[in-house]
Amino acid sequence: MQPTTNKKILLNEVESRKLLKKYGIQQNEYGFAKTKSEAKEIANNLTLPLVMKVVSPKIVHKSNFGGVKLGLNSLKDVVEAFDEINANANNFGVSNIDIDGVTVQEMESGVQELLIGVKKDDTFGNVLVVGLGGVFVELMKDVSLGISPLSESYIYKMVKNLKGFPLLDGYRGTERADVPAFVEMIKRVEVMVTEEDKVEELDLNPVIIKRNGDGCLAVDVRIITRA
Amino acid sequence: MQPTTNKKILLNEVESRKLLKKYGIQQNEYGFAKTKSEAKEIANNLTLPLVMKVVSPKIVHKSNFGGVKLGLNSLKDVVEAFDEINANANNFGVSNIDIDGVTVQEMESGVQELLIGVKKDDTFGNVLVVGLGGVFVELMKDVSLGISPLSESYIYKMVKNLKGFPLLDGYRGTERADVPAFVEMIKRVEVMVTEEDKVEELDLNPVIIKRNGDGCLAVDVRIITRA
Amino acid sequence: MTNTKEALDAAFKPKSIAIIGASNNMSKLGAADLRKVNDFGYSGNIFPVNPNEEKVQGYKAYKSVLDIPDEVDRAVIILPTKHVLKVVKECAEKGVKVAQIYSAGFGEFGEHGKKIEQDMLSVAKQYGMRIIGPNCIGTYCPSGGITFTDSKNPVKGSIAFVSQSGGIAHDVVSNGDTHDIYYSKVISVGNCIDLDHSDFIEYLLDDSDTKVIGLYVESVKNGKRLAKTLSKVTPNKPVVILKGGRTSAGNKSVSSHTGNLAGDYEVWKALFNQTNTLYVHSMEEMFTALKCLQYLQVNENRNIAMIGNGGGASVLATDVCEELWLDLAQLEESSIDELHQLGVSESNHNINPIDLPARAITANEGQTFTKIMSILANDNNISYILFHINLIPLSNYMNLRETLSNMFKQFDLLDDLNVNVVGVLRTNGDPKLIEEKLNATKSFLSSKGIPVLSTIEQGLFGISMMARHGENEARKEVSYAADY
Amino acid sequence: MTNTKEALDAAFKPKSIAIIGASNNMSKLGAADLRKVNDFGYSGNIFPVNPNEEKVQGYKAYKSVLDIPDEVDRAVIILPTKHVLKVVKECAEKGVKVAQIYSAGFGEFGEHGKKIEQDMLSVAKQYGMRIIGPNCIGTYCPSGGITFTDSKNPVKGSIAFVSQSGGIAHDVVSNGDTHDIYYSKVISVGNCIDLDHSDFIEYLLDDSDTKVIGLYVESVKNGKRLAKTLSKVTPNKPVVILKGGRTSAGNKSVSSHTGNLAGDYEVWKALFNQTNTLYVHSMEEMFTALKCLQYLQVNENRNIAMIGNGGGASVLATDVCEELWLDLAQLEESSIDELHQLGVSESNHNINPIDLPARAITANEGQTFTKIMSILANDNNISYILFHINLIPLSNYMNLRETLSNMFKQFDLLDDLNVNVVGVLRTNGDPKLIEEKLNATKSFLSSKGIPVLSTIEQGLFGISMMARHGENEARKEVSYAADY
Repeated sequence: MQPTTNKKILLNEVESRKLLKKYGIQQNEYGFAKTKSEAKEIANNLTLPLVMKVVSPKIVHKSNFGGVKLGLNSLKDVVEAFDEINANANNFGVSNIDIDGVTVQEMESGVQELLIGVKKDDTFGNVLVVGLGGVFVELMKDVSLGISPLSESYIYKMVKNLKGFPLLDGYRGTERADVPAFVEMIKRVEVMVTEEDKVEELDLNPVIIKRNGDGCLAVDVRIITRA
Repeated sequence: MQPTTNKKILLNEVESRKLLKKYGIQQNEYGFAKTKSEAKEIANNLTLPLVMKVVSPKIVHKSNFGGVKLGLNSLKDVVEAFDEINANANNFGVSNIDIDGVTVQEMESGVQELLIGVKKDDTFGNVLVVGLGGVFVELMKDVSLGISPLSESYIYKMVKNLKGFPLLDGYRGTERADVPAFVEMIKRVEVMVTEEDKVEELDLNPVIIKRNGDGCLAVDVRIITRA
Repeated sequence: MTNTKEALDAAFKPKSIAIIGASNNMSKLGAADLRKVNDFGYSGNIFPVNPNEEKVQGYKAYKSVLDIPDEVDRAVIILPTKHVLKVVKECAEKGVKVAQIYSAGFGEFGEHGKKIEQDMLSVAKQYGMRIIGPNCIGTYCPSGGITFTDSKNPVKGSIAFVSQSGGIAHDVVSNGDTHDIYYSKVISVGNCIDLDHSDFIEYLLDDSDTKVIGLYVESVKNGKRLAKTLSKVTPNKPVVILKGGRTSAGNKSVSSHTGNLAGDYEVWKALFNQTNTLYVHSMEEMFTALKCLQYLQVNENRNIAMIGNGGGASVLATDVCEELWLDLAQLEESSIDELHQLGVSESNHNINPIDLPARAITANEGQTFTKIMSILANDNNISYILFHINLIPLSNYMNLRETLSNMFKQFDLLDDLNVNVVGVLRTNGDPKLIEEKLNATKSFLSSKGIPVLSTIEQGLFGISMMARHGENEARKEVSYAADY
Repeated sequence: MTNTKEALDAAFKPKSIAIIGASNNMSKLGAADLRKVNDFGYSGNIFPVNPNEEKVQGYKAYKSVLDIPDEVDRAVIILPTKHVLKVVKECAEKGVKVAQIYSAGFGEFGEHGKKIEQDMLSVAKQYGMRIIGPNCIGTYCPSGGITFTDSKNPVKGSIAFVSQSGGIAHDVVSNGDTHDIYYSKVISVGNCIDLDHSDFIEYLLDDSDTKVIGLYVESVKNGKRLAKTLSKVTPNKPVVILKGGRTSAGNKSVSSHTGNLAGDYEVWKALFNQTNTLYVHSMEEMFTALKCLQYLQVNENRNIAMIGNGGGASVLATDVCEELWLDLAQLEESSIDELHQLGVSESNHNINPIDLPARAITANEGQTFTKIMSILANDNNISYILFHINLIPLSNYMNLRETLSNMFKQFDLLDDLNVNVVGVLRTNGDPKLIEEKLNATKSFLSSKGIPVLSTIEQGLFGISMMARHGENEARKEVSYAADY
C-alpha cells in the first residue's frame, strides 16, 4: 500500500503562505525580499514591530541558527537583521547562493498562541491536531485529534475538550478569544488538505488568536508534501 | 480527634510576610502604608515598577474588586493607585475604617512563576505542594505532593517530577532557573510550618524564580491559622 | 457480482458447503473442519473435495469443486498455499458465492504472496465470487450450523464478534459458554483481500439476530471506510473495539509537532471518540462489555445503586464508581422510607450503597433481598443497580445451589425492570463455587436479562460501558456548536 | 506493660487462649470461634469462659477469666457490647498479654462508644495488657494454629496481610488456597484503639516467616507514624497497600489552591511514593502483586521476554508491556543463534515475544519449550520471563494433566534460575480446566518459585510490581540532589 517513492519535500515559507492564502486561511502581513533594499521596501509598507525569517532550502530549523529575528522596531533594525541572518547562515555553512531571501512579517500578539496540525495517517488519511501552542503542546501534550471529515460541531468539541480551553474562554477575567475564528480556520485547513492531496504534514504553529471578533492569524507555517 | 473549635484565621499580608521573614523565606521588597504620604515615602525607597495591594480584614479576594494595582511606574501612579484602591473598596461596601492600609511592593519578574503550598492534613500533618504557578496548577493540575518531613533529595525529586520542569531547566534555549533556591525555599517553608504549629494552610503563589544564581522570591502569600 | 449481503448470508447460513482439502486422515486440518461442522449439526449439503478419496468421513468426495452436481454456496479452502490460486479459480467458475481461504502464507509473507492475492482477487471479481481471508479460520454461526471450533454448544445469542486473530476468534467462542455469553456470528477475517472489517460490520448492522458488535482489530486497509461504517452503526448498535498493536508501530522519525503528537493509537482513539465507538484494553474487558451491553436498556444517566455483602467491598465499590464517573444515586424519599421500614437502613446510614450481611441476603428464601431490589428498581432516580453477593460465607453454612435457586426465583417478582441490573457473584476461584455461580446464572439470571460478572470492578466497568453508550445515544442529535 | 512484640507473639502463637463468650449453641459466634481454632489444630490450652456452662464443646468452662488456674496469653472477647468493658478489666487483672475484642458497637457508633474505648484502654494500660480491636475478627497464623475462618488449609506461607475490614481479611484467607497464595499471618485490625497498623507492620518487619506485607487500609489515626514505619520496612520487605475510601471524603470547601490540589487520596499517593510503598486499586491486583512479590529476586531492570501460544495474545501482551513501562528485552546474539538453531525463530522474526503454537509447546514432552526457557533464563539481558499457555487448544487434543505434568517436570532442568519467571495458564473459566491449572501450579510450579496467574495482563501487572520494587531497592542510596 506504500507508494514506491517516499520522497518528501518541505515547502518554503513563501510557497506555504501562498497555499494558505488560496484557501482563505488568515495570516499575518508579510513580504518576500531577495535583497536588503527589497526588505526595507516591504518593511516600509508594514506595521511595526516586524519579524524577519530566512528562506533557504538548506535551512530546515530556522530559529536554531539565528535565521529568525524578532521585534524589529525600525528600518535600521531591519537592515541589521538582514545582515545578521546572512552572516549567521554563512557561519553555519550555508552560502549566499543557497539563500533565497527573507520574509519580513508583522509581529502579532493576541490572547493565546495555538497550534493547528495535520498528519496524513497511512490508515485514516488526514488527521487534524489542535491545541494551545508552546508548552501546552510540547510538555503537557494537551491536544485534540480528529479524523477528516469533521463537522463544525465536532471541531468545537475538539477545541472545548482541551484542558487549556479556559484560556480561550475568559479564564480569570482575561479577554475571551475568537474561538469561532479558530474553528473557521480549522475548517479551512481541512478543506485545504483535502484538496491538496500531496500535503503529508502541516503545522500552523503558532496561530495567534485575538479577542473575540478580532479573528486569528497563522504566523508560522510548515508544510511537507509528497514529491 | 477534631479540636472542638474549628475557627480559622486568615493572616493579613503584613503579618504573613513577617512570618516569612522570620524563617528566611525570600520575598520581594515592600512596605506597609496607612496613608497616602506613607505610601509615597515607601515608594521612594523602592525600585520601580511597583505594586500596591489593599490590607483589610474584610477583603479576602483582593484582586476581585480592584484591591490590587500593578505596574506603578511613578510616584504619581502610586498616589492615584492609593485613591483608586480606597474608592474601589468603598464601592464594594468596605468603609475606610475597615481598611488597615496598603502594601507597596516591588514588582518582580523572572524565568517562571511557581507555587509552594502547605495543607495540614488530618491524618498526615503538613503536606507540601509544589508546582509551576497559574495555569499549570489551575488547569493542568501539574503539582507534586510531599508529606513532611522531606529530605532535600526528595524535594529535588518532587520538583523534577513536574511535567513543567523543563521550563525551569533551560527549555528551548531559555534561561535556566535557580532551582536550588527554589528547593531551599521549600525547605524553609517546611521548617516554618513545623515550628508554627498553628498554620493550617499556606499559599506562596506566585513565587518568582529568577535565573540560576539569582534566587527566587515570594511575591504573594496567604496563611490561614487555627485561632 | 455476489453482493456483500448474499456472500455473508452464504458464509453464515449456507445451503451447501464444499470443503476443499477435506480428508479421512483425522490429524489433518481439512479433516477437522468437516468433523466440526458435522458435529455442530450443520443440516445443509456437505461436499468434500479430495482427488484421492471416494468418500470422506462418510460423504461422497469429489475430485474438484467443478465436479459437484449441485450449487455450492460456500467453499472452504484448506490446502497447501501453492494450490490455492488454482482452486480459487475453479470455485469462481463453479459459481460459488463465497470462498473462505483457510490457508496462510500470502500477503503476510511478502511481495510474492501479495501478487497471488491480487490474482485470486482478479479471478474472483471476474466471476462475481467473494473471498473471506486468506489466513483465517472462518465463520461461526449457531443458527446456520457453521463453526470453526470443537465447542459443542450451539446456543444462539445476540453478540457478533469480528476478529483479526484466529486465536482470539477461537477464544471468544470457547469462552462463551463458561461466561454465559452467546453469539449470533463470529468471524475470523484474515488478510481481508476482498471482504473486510467494514463489510462485516455493515452486514451486522442489518442482521436482526445481532444486538451488539465486538471487534478485535490490528490494522485496516481502508480507515476512512471504517470510520464511515462505525458512524453508521453505532447510533443503532453498540460497537466495542479492542485494538491490538497500540504501541508497536514504533516511533518513526517525524519532523513536525503534529507527527509527534498524533501517534497511531491516538488516531484510533480519535476514531473511537468521533464515531461513538466503545473501546477496551483487554479481552477480559471485552467480554464484560459485550455481556452487559446485550441487555442494555438505553439510559442517558449514570446513577447507580449498589447492594451486597462485604463492608470493605462496598467501600472499594464506591471508589471505583467515582473513578469510572458513575454517580451514586440519591434515592427518592419514598424509597428511603421503605428501606427504613424494612429495617435495612437507619437515619442516614446504609442507603446507597446498601451493605447487607450474607444472612440477611438469604433470609426468608431471599424475599427481603428481592423486596429491596424491587424498591430500587422502582426508584426513578436510579438507572443502574449492581448487586454483589460473596458466595463464600453463603457456602459455609448452607446448601448454595438451593439457596441461590430460592433467591433468584424471587426475581420473577421484578417484572418489567425499568432499570439495568448487573449481578456480581463473587467466589474465591474454587472450581465448585464457580460451577454454582454458572448454574445460577444460566438457570435464573440470564433469562431475566441480568449479566453476571465475577468481581465488583468488572460489574462497574460493564455499567460504565452501558452508561457511555447510553450517553452517546442521548447525545445523537446535539450540535456542539449550538452550546458554545 | 506487655511490649508490642510480646503481645503480637501472643496473638499469633499463644501458649494458651481464653475464649470469652464460647458457647455450646453452635449458631453463636463464640461457639464458631472455638470450633474454628479447634478444627485448625491449635495445640495450646483452650479455656472457654461461659458462666452458664460446665463444659463447652468438650472443654472445661470457667465462670470468669479470673477463675482460670493457668496463665492466659491471649483472650478473645465475643460478648454483647455492654459486657465488654467489665471483661476487659478482668482480663487485665488476670495478666492476659493481649485481648482481641471481636465485639463491635464502640467508637464507630459515636461519642458514647469512644468513651468506653478510652476506658478500656485506660484499664489495659494500668495492668500492661494490650488490645487488638474492638470490632475485628482477629488473627490467622497457620504456624500458631490460630484462625478466624472455616478454611481448613493450614499451609504456611510467607505473605502477611493486615486488613481494616473483617470481610476482606476473610476473603484473603479463603482465596489463598485457590490462588496458591499462602500466609504467615493475617490480621483484622478493627478500631485500633491500642495496637494499630503501624504496630503490626513493624512487627512483621522482624518476623522471619514474612517476606511480603499486604495492607488494606481505610484510615489511620497516626499518619506520621505510618509514614515512618513504611520508610523503615520497604527497604527490607515489599509492602503493597490497597486504600479503601479513595474518593469518599467529599470535597470540603477549601479556601486555597493547595487545599484543592491536595485531595485525600493524592496525599496517600504522596505517602506511597515517598516511602517506596507499592499500591494497587483492587483486591485482584493485590493478590497478583503479593503472589509475584513472594518469589522476587531483586532486579533493577525492566527487561522482559515473553513466550507462549496465541498470536493475538502476543500482540496484546506487547501493548500491555509498553503501557506498564516494561521493556521487551533485546536478546543476546548467542541466544538468538540458539533460537534459530532450534527452528523457533527465523532471521529477525519471532525472537521476543516468541509465539509458539500449542503443539510446539507440548512437543517432546515439553523438552523444546524447556530448552527455550533455559536459553532465555541464561540471557543476561533478560530480567523477567513471562510464559503464557492457553490451555484450551491443549485440552482439545490431549490429556491435559499428563501433558502439563510432563512439561513442568522438565522445569527441573532450569536449576538456579537467575531471572524472575512468571507463568500464565489461560483457561476459558471452565471449572475443570481451572482445576487442572491449580493442580499443575501446586504440583510443579510453586515449588520452583514460579507464580501462576490467569491472564497475561495479570502476569505483566505482577512483573511491573516486582520491577517497581526492584527499582526502589536499587535506588535506595541515590540522592536526587546529587544528579541535579
